[in-house]
Amino acid sequence: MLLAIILTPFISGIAAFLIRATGARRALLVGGALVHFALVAAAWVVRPAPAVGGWLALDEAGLLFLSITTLLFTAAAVYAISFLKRSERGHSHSSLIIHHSSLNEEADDELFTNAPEAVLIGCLFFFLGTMSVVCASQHLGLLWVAVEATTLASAPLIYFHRHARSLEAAWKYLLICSIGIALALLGNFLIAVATLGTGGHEMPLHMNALIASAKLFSQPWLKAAFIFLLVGYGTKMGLAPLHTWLPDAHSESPSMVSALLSGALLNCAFLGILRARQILCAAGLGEFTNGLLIGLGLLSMAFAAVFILAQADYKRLLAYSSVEHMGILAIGVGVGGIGTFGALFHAVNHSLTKAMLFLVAGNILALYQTKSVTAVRGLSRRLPVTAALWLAGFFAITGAPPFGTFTSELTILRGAFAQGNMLVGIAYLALLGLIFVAMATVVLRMAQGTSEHNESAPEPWLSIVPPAVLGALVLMLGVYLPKALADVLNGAARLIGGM
Amino acid sequence: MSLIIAAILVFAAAGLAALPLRRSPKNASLVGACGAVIGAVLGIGGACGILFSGAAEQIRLNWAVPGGSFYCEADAISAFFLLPVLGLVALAAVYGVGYLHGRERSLAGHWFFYNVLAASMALVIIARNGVLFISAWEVMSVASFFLVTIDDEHERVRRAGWTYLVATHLGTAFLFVMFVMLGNASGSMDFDKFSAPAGTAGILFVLALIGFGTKAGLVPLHVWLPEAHPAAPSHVSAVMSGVMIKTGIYGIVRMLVVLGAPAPWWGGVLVAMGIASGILGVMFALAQHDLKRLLAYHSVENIGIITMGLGLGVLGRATNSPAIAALGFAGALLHTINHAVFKGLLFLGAGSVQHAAHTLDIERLGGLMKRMPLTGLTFLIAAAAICGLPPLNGFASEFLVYMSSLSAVSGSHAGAAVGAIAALALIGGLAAACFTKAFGIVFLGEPRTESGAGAHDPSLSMRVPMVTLAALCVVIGATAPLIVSAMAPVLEPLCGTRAGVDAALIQTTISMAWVVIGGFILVAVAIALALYRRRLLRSREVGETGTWDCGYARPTARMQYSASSFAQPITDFFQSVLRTRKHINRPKGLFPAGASLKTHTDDTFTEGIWRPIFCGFGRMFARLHWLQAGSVHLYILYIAITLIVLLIWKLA
Amino acid sequence: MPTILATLIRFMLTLALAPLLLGVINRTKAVMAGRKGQPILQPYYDLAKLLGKGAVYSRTTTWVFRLGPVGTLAAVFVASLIAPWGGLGAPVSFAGDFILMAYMLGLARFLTVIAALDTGSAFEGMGASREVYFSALAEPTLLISLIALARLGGSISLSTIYAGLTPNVWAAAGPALLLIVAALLVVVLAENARIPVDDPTTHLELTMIHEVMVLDHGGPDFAMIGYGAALKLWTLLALLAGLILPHTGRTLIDAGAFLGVMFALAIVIGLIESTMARLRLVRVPQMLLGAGALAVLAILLALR
Amino acid sequence: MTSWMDMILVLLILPGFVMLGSSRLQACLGALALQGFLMGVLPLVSAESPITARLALLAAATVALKGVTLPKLLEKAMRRAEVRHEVEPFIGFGASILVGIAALAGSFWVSTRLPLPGSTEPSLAVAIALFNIFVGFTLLVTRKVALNQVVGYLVLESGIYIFGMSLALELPLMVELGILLDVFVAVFVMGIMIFHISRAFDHIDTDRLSTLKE
Repeated sequence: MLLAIILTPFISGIAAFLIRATGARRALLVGGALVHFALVAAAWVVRPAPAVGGWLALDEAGLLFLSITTLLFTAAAVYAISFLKRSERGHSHSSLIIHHSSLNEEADDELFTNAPEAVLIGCLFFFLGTMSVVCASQHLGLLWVAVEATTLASAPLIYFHRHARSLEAAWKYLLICSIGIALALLGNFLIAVATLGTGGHEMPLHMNALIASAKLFSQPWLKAAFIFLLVGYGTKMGLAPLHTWLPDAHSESPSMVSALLSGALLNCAFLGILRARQILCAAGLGEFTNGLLIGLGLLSMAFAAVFILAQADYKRLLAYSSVEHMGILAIGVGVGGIGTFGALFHAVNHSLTKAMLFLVAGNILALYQTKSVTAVRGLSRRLPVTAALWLAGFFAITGAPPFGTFTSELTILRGAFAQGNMLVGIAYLALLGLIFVAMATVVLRMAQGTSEHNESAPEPWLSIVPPAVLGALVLMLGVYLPKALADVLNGAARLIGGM
Repeated sequence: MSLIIAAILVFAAAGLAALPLRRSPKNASLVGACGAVIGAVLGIGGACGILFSGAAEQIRLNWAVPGGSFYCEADAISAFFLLPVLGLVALAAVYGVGYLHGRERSLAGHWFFYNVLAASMALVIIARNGVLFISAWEVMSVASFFLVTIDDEHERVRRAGWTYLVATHLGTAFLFVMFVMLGNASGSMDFDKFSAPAGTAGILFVLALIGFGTKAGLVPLHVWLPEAHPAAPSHVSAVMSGVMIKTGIYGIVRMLVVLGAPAPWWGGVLVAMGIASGILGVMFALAQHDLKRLLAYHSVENIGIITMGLGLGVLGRATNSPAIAALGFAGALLHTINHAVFKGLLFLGAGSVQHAAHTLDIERLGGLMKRMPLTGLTFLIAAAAICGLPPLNGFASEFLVYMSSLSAVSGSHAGAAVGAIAALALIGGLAAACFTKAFGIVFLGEPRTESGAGAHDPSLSMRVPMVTLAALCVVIGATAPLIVSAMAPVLEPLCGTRAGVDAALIQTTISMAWVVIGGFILVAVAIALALYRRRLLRSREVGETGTWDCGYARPTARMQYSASSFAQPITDFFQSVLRTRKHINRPKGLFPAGASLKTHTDDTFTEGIWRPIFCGFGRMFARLHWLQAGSVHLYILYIAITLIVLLIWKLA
Repeated sequence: MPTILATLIRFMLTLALAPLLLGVINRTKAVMAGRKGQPILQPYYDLAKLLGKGAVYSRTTTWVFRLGPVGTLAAVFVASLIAPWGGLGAPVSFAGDFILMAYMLGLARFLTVIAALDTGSAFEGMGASREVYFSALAEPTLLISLIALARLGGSISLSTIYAGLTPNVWAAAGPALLLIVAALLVVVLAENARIPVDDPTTHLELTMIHEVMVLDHGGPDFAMIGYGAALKLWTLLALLAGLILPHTGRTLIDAGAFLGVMFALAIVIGLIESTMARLRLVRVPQMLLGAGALAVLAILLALR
Repeated sequence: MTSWMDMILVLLILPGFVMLGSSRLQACLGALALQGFLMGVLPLVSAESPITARLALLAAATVALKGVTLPKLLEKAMRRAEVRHEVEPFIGFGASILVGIAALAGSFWVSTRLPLPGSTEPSLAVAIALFNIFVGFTLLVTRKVALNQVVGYLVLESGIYIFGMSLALELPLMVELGILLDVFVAVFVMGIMIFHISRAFDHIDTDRLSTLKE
């Protein structure tokens, strides 16, 4: 069954390249997504048995992130249909678009030929597959291979719009992430070195084995290993100051890809760090990791605050907000206690909310043909539903009740205070406030007011339903945390040394 | 209790029901307003039940949210605060139907958020769990934000909304810390488990004061009020200024109960902030020409009076003299209700003026008394009441505060008491100045521009709430002794003793009874004199002529005293605080073509404290943008540096 | 029963004698100016004459204008109910009664001011503006002085306070009382539109404060205003008189003494008016603040 | 055995300096090939145990990939992009060599500071690995031509790989091959991108590739 979860995306990906008919390929996209979703949903009922000699197994953490991934992918797949239809239309009426966007510097946005649909859909599936492997892998080496593979699978997606900026974004993404991942590889080796003393030559980098005998490992090497893994996977996760690729990639890729990058990929990298922390906790070095995580976390929030304030590009805004939230996750894990639980819960909330926001941003982009904040006005008059979702998403992402983000952020704060990290808690809260102000300034300016023409434009339901569903889920998590999810969260938190 | 919960559910249901009615504003108004009224009636029923029975009711359900539990309790205090909140919500909703009538833009959102606001306010007042409380609190802020920004096509409104949202959100952050500290100390977010860990009570109090003070509008945290209230539609301003900011007062009161025996300096701080808010609020009010902005500043002033009362109460509690405590708290709580009544009425009146004259610029109005007599009458009553003039309700509550400070004068904290009395006296005088200006210039004399000329009293649905509130001003004033004597159960948890409270109340009730008697004498004598005058004049000729203008032949409306000139001596006197800017165009030459005087008074705190801070952040961050300079080399360098720094930090 | 009767009689006297104060003041001024001056009962004649006249109302005005005189007089009336005759109690006295008194006077002012604004006349607006300005500054002084008194007299009801102001209180807290006397004197002058704050007999509207507000009133209305002014003067002067009053236990003597002091004070005011010039308007607030300072000083002494 | 190994390790220093010192991309690619070849030999000589099929396969794969395929691939990209020389780097070639020497010294010093668990004497392999990592970073940060950055990335990656190899860490074969595959695909994609860049901007000067910024 686990194998099925892994293989479905790869097979459908290959199929996507073979299929000629556009309609069939699109059907395949949604179908494959649904199958994967169904399989993962089934995994909640009966936890799948480990596969490939225990290399692949779903523990709570893996299941959690896998579920987020597949959920977002399904939403993105449905959204992608409307996106593809739209971009077709975009080319047929490109003249009209020029006239529309002749005002702003981004006029050339839609005038590039996009990559062939097969590439998009195929790579989407490979992306999903590699991420599934990341979530399921119980072997550090395999984990590394999979994470690097996600980079390679997603690079073409970022370069979907074939124009200069997206090319630049893809290049930076590829280069920076590859370097980061390379460092993570060194981290893996260092862990292996740490095992040497224990006659562990024969010991593969298998989680269970590592955790079992972690106590014996040489601690300096473990520490070094963690630092390398943190920097390596942290680059991918988007912790400042390693986040540099993130705003470019997110702003230049198609919206549903941005949604997946921000909502799913970053989590997978986070999972890499969590695995490392698992080992160090087992070795009794949990304390050592906390300082690092908190430090990078706060730094990330500060960086995000700096660039969110007066941000001129709303997709970059969302990207920096992802940096902020990755920082929050790091802090949550760093402070430990219920903070860990809060962090994992926040990972769920953030992924849903951010994916929703990126999809909505896609709708805005489709109408206004520009990512420039100053050019988007009177959203609530032009696209009422989208505007409502946009504002709801804004309040959700800034942690206002009754959304799930509020409870998770509050839980992290409680964790910080409970563990005696008063100053961390206060700094965290201050940065949250700062970012709220900065984001409010930008987002409200877009939603309110009047633009030159105020008649409301059509909003295809395919482009509305996915974000709406995601938003509804966040709302639901804010007022009701299902038992099953709570159990998984608790289990995962226990795994990585929280509680 | 069940009734109150039912009320909240009705609000929620009505809000959701109004949401889909985007096409027809009329039905949306109907649904929304009906829901608000029905819910309010239910809730008031429940609250009254609790006040009469005196028994607190509670429900405690599990809530599948970390740290959360659905734990609500309606005790006397909650019930007491619910009354004005729900009452004004209902009346303002009725008013809103008429006020919003004829707008072509969808009202679905408006009525949705209006009912959400109502529900969340009620929930805030009965919530007894930290997470539940903050959730309700934030929902309240967000809902009111959307209500404020309904006319978001105006830049002014957008700025106001932003200011409000930012202020309230940052204020809430302090509440986060407070609740988290309490929760971690007691291991539960439920209020009844709360106990201030040793030595932190003071910190918690300060956090509560800042967090709730921002919502209540205490100087210098008041900056959002004068922006938000004028921007919102009038019935929303009425609700926000009348009752929503009172949830801040409620929060402080609730925390005083939770934190238990206070330290004397808390009282001192409260009194000091109260005095500052009261005096500065009324000063700034005097300098305004926008009617609603003026009223907003008066909310700051009245919150100041309430806070003074609370402070005296705390002082009394801290020095265990129940008389001071009981009177102080009684004054504060009663003034909460009174202010809800007359400030709500004033905002509704301002709304009617705007509706009729299409401007709120006092300088452009005038002579509305003849054109909209009912609005004028109700506004006059409210104005007299807010100035604390007997025999109306405003005097009753201020009298209580006076009495509290009078009994404190002979105590150990006489300084605070004397300060409070002096401040109250000064506030009273300035408030009188301000409202003679507001009422006199707007409603009396002749119209200064044609905008006021065509005005007329508003539709029935707008008149009914105004009349009701005006009647309440009189009735509460006349029945104040009864009300106060019935307040003992509300005051007991605050003062910590029942016997002392009863004793103090009995004492004061006698005085207040005398006040009422005085009021009746006043009315009787006035009527008698009026009748006497009529009898005298019946047989004689009563002439009609133009106003005597000291021999000037052709007085015109533009020669009337204007609001600015009326307030000018006082604003000049306080110039050092107000920093009023004047744009004078003096008459020149022998035959001056024209002359003009414009004055504008910004909020000294916005300009002096908050704007510099925010701009400072902006500049600082703008200077850091090179960090993301776009060069991939730089980015790779970051990775290397981070790696090395971390290695050195952790391993070397 | 007899006490109640006595109280009523005293109140009747209050109502009857109030205008006489004005007469005395005017007469004093006349004498000082070396004129024969109007008869001392002139105020009564004026009232009678005005009551006999018809009325002329401005077209601009509304019922607010008509409410003014009536309400003002009624409010002052209630205030005067609270004013004690030195040690002898007032008809109405309860804990905190002086607050009601102060606020009744405030109500009177409020009604006068809006009545003035109702005419829409620039001059009356000007007068109204000055009135609220100065009274806003005078109010705290009055109340602080009364608190100081309350503190010294050990009560918060005027009648009891003044009953408690025995010579030995003077002996004990003489300085404080002196300061209070000074402060109250200023308040009396300011509140009753006397020189040096205002000149009730000037003929230049630009310089007036109180008089200019009532320019448009005539006939019975003006009579009520005039009488109200007299009653207000009495009420405030009574607070002053009670301070500088020897207490013998005997009612009649005390009453007589009270009346004596009242008219003595009227003469004093007359002297002040004929010896001092009106202050420039900008100086008035400074004088009021000075009085406030005295009151604060008094209460500091009293709290000691 | 280990003497062989040490010799190869020492040889592995050379390519680094070549890349640092030469402006000609051709030379850099040659050095890259040499490095790949040496690395392929490394596992054969490092193992105490007789050469297993696994090691042989691994060595073969390494040589084939790092010694032959990748350099050829990059060469192709180079021709396509029509670049021969690194223009002016942020740090001149002479200076780069000095940096390299410093890096070498530094890495030896570091390697003395952290002896491998179990053994006491500093390991040469650690030093060489660190040196190559340094070189990789230097190339990445200072070189402007995209191709050169890819080379830098490969050197960095090889440094890490040397570390793994020389310590004879028994990663399962599948993982080893996975790593190689990843690197291969990565460089392949990068090559494609370089082609696209050269077409879109008619230069592959990544320093000028900075329109996306705040």
